[in-house]
Amino acid sequence: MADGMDPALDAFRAETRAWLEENCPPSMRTPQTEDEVVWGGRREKFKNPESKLWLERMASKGWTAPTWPKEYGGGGLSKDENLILQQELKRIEARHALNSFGLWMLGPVLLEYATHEQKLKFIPDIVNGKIRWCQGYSEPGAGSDLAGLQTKCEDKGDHWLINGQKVWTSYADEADWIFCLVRTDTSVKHEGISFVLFDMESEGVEARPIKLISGSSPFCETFFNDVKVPKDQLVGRLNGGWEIAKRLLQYERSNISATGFGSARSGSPELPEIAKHYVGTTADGKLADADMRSRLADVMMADKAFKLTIARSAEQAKAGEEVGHTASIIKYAAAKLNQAKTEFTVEAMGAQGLGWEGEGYSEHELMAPKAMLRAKANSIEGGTSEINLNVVAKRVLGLKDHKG
Amino acid sequence: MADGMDPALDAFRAETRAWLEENCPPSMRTPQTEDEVVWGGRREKFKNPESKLWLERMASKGWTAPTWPKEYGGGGLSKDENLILQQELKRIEARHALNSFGLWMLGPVLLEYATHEQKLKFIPDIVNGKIRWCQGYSEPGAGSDLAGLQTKCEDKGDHWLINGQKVWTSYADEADWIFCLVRTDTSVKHEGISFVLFDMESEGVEARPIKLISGSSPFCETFFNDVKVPKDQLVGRLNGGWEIAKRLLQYERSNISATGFGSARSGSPELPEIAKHYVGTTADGKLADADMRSRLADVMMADKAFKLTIARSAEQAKAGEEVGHTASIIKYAAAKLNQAKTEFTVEAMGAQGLGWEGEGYSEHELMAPKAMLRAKANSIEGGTSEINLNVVAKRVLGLKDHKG
Amino acid sequence: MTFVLTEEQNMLKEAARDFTAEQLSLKYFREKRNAGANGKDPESWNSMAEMGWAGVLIPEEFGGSEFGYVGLGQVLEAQGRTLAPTPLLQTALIGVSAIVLGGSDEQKATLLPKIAEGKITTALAVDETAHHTPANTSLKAVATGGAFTLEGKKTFVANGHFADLFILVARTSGEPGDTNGLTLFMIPRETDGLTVTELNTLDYHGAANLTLDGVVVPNADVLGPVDGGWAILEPVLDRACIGLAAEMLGSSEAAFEMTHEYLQTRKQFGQLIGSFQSLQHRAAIMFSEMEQTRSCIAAALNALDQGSDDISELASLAKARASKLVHLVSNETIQMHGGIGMTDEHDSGFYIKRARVQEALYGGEGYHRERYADLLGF
Amino acid sequence: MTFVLTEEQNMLKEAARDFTAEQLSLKYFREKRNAGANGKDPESWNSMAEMGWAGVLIPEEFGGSEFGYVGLGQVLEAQGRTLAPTPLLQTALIGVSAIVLGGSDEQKATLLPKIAEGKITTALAVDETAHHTPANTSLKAVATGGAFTLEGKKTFVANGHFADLFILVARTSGEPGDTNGLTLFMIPRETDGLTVTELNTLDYHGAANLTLDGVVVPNADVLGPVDGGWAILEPVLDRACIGLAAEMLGSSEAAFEMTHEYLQTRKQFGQLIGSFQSLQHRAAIMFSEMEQTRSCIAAALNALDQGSDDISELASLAKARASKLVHLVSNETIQMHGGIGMTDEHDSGFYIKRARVQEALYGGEGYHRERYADLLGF
Repeated sequence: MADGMDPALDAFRAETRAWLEENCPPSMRTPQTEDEVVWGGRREKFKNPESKLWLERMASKGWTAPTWPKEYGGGGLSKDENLILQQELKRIEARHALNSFGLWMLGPVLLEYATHEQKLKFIPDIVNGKIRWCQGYSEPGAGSDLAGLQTKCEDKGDHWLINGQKVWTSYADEADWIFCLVRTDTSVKHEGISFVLFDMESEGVEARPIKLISGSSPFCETFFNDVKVPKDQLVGRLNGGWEIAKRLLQYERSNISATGFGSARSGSPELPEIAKHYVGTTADGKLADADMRSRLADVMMADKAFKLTIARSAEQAKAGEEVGHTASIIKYAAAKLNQAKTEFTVEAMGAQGLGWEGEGYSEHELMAPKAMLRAKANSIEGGTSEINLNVVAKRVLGLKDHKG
Repeated sequence: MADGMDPALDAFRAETRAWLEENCPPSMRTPQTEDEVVWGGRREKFKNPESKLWLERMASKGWTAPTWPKEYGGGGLSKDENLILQQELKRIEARHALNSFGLWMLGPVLLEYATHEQKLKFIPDIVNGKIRWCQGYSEPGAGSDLAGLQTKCEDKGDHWLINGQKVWTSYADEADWIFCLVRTDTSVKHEGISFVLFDMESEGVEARPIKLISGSSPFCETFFNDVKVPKDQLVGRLNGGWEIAKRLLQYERSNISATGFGSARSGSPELPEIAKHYVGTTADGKLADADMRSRLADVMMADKAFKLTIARSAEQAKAGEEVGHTASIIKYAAAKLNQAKTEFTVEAMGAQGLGWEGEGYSEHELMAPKAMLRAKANSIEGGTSEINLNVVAKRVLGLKDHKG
Repeated sequence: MTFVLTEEQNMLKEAARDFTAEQLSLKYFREKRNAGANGKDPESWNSMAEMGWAGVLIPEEFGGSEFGYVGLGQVLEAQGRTLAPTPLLQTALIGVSAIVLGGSDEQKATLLPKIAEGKITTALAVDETAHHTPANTSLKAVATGGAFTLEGKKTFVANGHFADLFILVARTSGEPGDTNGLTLFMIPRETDGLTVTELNTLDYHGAANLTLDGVVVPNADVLGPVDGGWAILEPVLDRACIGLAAEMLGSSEAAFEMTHEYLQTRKQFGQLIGSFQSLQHRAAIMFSEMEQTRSCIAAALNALDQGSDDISELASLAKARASKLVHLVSNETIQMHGGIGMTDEHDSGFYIKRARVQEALYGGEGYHRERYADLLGF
Repeated sequence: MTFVLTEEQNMLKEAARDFTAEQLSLKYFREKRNAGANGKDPESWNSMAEMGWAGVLIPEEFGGSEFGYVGLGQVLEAQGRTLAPTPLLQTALIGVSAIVLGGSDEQKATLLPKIAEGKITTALAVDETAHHTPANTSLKAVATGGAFTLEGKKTFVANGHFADLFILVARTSGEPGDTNGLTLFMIPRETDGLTVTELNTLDYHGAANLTLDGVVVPNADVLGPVDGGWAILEPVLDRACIGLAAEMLGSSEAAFEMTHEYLQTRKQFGQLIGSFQSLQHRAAIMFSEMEQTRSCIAAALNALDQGSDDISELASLAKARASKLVHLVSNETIQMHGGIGMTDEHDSGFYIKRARVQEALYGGEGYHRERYADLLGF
């Protein structure tokens, strides 16, 4: 939407720009640091006080969720207006006022499936960051086979009673509420699942952080022992949770697909620089190890091809073209690429890439093997690469299962 | 078996050596040339008359099939005697007197499954090379799924009536007789297959050579149109052919496994020499193309690893160790290796590896792309690599099929 | 827009696909092969020129449509689908690029209209050994007052067995390995001292070796500056790589589609072979490679139309990835078809044979991997 | 016999497997890890020395069993199965080889009996940069009459954080890159001017960086000829590669077995995951790689006992293939275990962490691929 095409939009841009100039605090226009990311919720500490101010101001306009209805605290903006808002935010390099699973995942499905009362109760506190949400999906016995979940939810007349265990619950130890898939009918598989919301401070809830091979993690094991949940906290139809779950997974995957794994880690030196530093160069500036040079070129080409594919998919989507085919391979390719890049980094660093902690290694060096190890999960989390390839084969290529 | 351990064997060695000295014609001690290979049969022309002499002399002692019973024309040798015979043949670098599917495949199963009369009728002519056999297994609709074969064999009282089609019948256009899997019961799969023998000159048999992507080939399509076969030419039990077929496939695969693909093609220059010739070298003698050098080293290492594995398997077998595990992967690995080697040869030759015929290319150069193309069949013929991996997964690793 | 075709580009794409499917089908290719055509098919080229495709890159003032590289890429991709041997890449892309980039006004005015009409086809003669290393040119051209005299050989000149005009790289100074000292010459087929040896290639497209024995080229037929030919040759080779990559994408697509079809019809063990998970995964991986390669080629074609400064990187990326793709797909095509794919009567063989030539021409995956590293400075 | 173990070798193999399974189990490794042992475990080494494993390569006259490399390879493979951090490779193989190959009669008589008894452990200090390139040694040793004075650094010395005696490569003449001019020195841990920095490595085995600041080594502690150390170092490194490869084979085996077990017990979608064809094929491919790598390592160990002339080729082959194998298997182990394999409480992580160290030590797949090409002369 070019400027000058629509006077109303031009006015909106001018107002927005003026409002941001006045309301976006100076430190919120500097690059985001890891420890100042705002996730909201009851325990949010706002390490930088201007983060709190910025969230309050943005939330007051509903601009943490610009296109959601005003009725539920959203910004009520049209698509075109939101585009302008995002452009203006980018123009001043403003930080995200709020990061939240509520904004990215829960909110959209509540808008689609929840009752008016549920929306009024939950959505405003997502928009203003008062409540931080976590997602209770995977279980120890149900990984790729998500619908195999066993966490039991019984109807006790005036409440639901929940017993069971979730795993890979990101930030369960820091979140206030959980949106959770539970089994309300054990006689069928997909049609026996419901979608419920409850407070993590409820009696019987316990979250234990999971230590990964790469070190500490945001993931938890979460245990439910006779947790009582009010009846009006089931969203959508009883036993209709699987449809909501699938919709929600789409939001999760499109979040991953939009960026690729690990591309957010800015500030780390580029692979060729790392390789040159640790391996050295020949007189004419080439990487001293010819074998490694070929493999580095391979990784760099894969990286470029992936980035071009992301760009192509985005551009085609914008132009209204069908992009399902391209999008279907992006998570698979992203995982493979990030694994290749992090493996190459470790290899290029040689002995300096083999440290775990303590003396003898720089901070960058200690990060490299942890990043490599963490990247192994890229082909597992959010749908394994095997599931991803199954999906491509079946949905995109139309290949059938065995019959009989 | 070291010399001097057993006087009887020492005597056998002395006799054998003397007999060979006297009876192996001079030209039969020179390297075998492609066009002088003896396959036997009614149409064998013996391009070199000494080949005929050599075959007759060896057959007269039964030494084309040294361990088969004398009763059926074999040599009647013990394992130890045969070992000595093979050592003595190798010592003078004697050519094989006879190459034959009858010797390698049919004979062993006849010895196991045929009646005494059938043995008397068929085995001596295998030993003396009078009859050349071909194998009628694959069908157009039944490739990997060999047991899906449809060639019909009906009981017409005093004869069998055969209708159907085989494919990939090696040398069907040159063979005298065929051993053939046919369907004698259409109501069951594996249990409805029988094993029959018949003359390729029977009325209703037609063999058409198949042209491959690499050029002409020994393979044929073979058609059976109301072919009448005497009742006594069914081997083993009616509907019991599948057991014989599997046994026969073992003989076929162990033949492939013993050598690997393409290793018989001697006299062609080694890969590093080819690469150096077409790509050139640096001042210090390294292949000028560093990327290709790494890949060549990979191929050479794979080649060495494969050869060591063949040697290990052979040595362990000799020592009476269980080698099924190692043997199971050999055909898969052989196909992959031969494909890698022939692909590398074509790539290393550059533009000179892209000719098909005519001016501008040497004979070696014209062979390279044909060898590469021919090698693509290595992972299809004699059991595809997919089937091979299934077998390793199921029989060696004990992994189960889906249940239900 | 980098990745979305304009309406006109889409129309050209449709037209090219229809044309190649109907008039340059695989069936037609097989008939020509059986008749020993060795890639020579002037009638089809006349039809293509009538469609205007010889002049897609030619400025309007010289009789072309000046429609651009993205447009030409669509036609190349379409002809790649059916493996059609035409002079499109050599003439409409390589020859025209060389003349547009290096030609004098007079050379343009003389040659481009004829090319647009399909009256002249060209062939680039660059390699002298079995491997593509353009800076290693050693064929000598000596100035002899008003003309140059050329001595030496060229190998595997694509289209060289029928082209009317050779665009030939020779060394006017310096040593093999130097990028300085190269000069481009335009040499008509019927020139004294020029011997053209027709090659019968693996892919049935044909090619030629050239021998130059005292060939005299008047100064008027030098293309671009003497000794400064690299400045034309390198961008021409980038264009060649990108155009060839587009063709290779088409070949990969068509081979994949044929295989995909077979997976959905062939049964073994009572099941469609496409229902076996290991084949499903391999098909999905091929698809993933194809989608990513498509992005590289689209970006490279677009960069040519935009005159971007990363054309060389994108050219090597496109050619390397296309080589990898067509290698993978041509192998899997045969393996997934099983025995039938090994027979000459099936089309699998055509794809793998053409693939190996496409891979080698103007440098394979390895060559462009090394060049990519050079360009990125490591 | 190259590939078939003798009865005695088989007994040693069984004993080693029993010992490591019982006394050096993964559970024990985890406990030590949790206690911050960083690979230091003198008690276990005492037990191993009591079993006679410190002296497998030591001549009988010096208190060893002289049982040979094939035998030692069985013990290394066994300890690789449970990732046990012991000084076996550094001391019983590398240290003993260096002393046997380069030591004077007096040095042998002094050191070998102590090593056989488990009283001394050694560590080879060779690398100075992040990558293994032994000829690039630049650490300087200057002769000062009756002794040498050493200045410089060594990196990632395996076992260096607890070894009693360092066998250290220094440059006595020539330039980095020359194989001439290197000399081996034996330096006790408690030597003035030697600083040992303990490293906490990825694999929880630990290692050390060394700094030498005016370290004085008497001539009596030079191992082998001055300036001619390469003739000892190269065969020692070949032995190191082969022994490490045997250990890596053990690690790959055990990780594969753990994964194989999981494939046969874990269910998803109501099916054992080992019944999915794509996982079956990948498991079969791993098995194929493992079988072939096993052949390479067996041949290399045997070549050492035979004193064959192709030890260097086989050493690079064994180390390259073992690196490739352990990389593949450690990755597939995690992928096939899914989420549980990513958790610290599962053993998958131990295998991948150790694998990356095993791969890099004494040169990875790439280094040995290049060396193999050098040795084969292309």
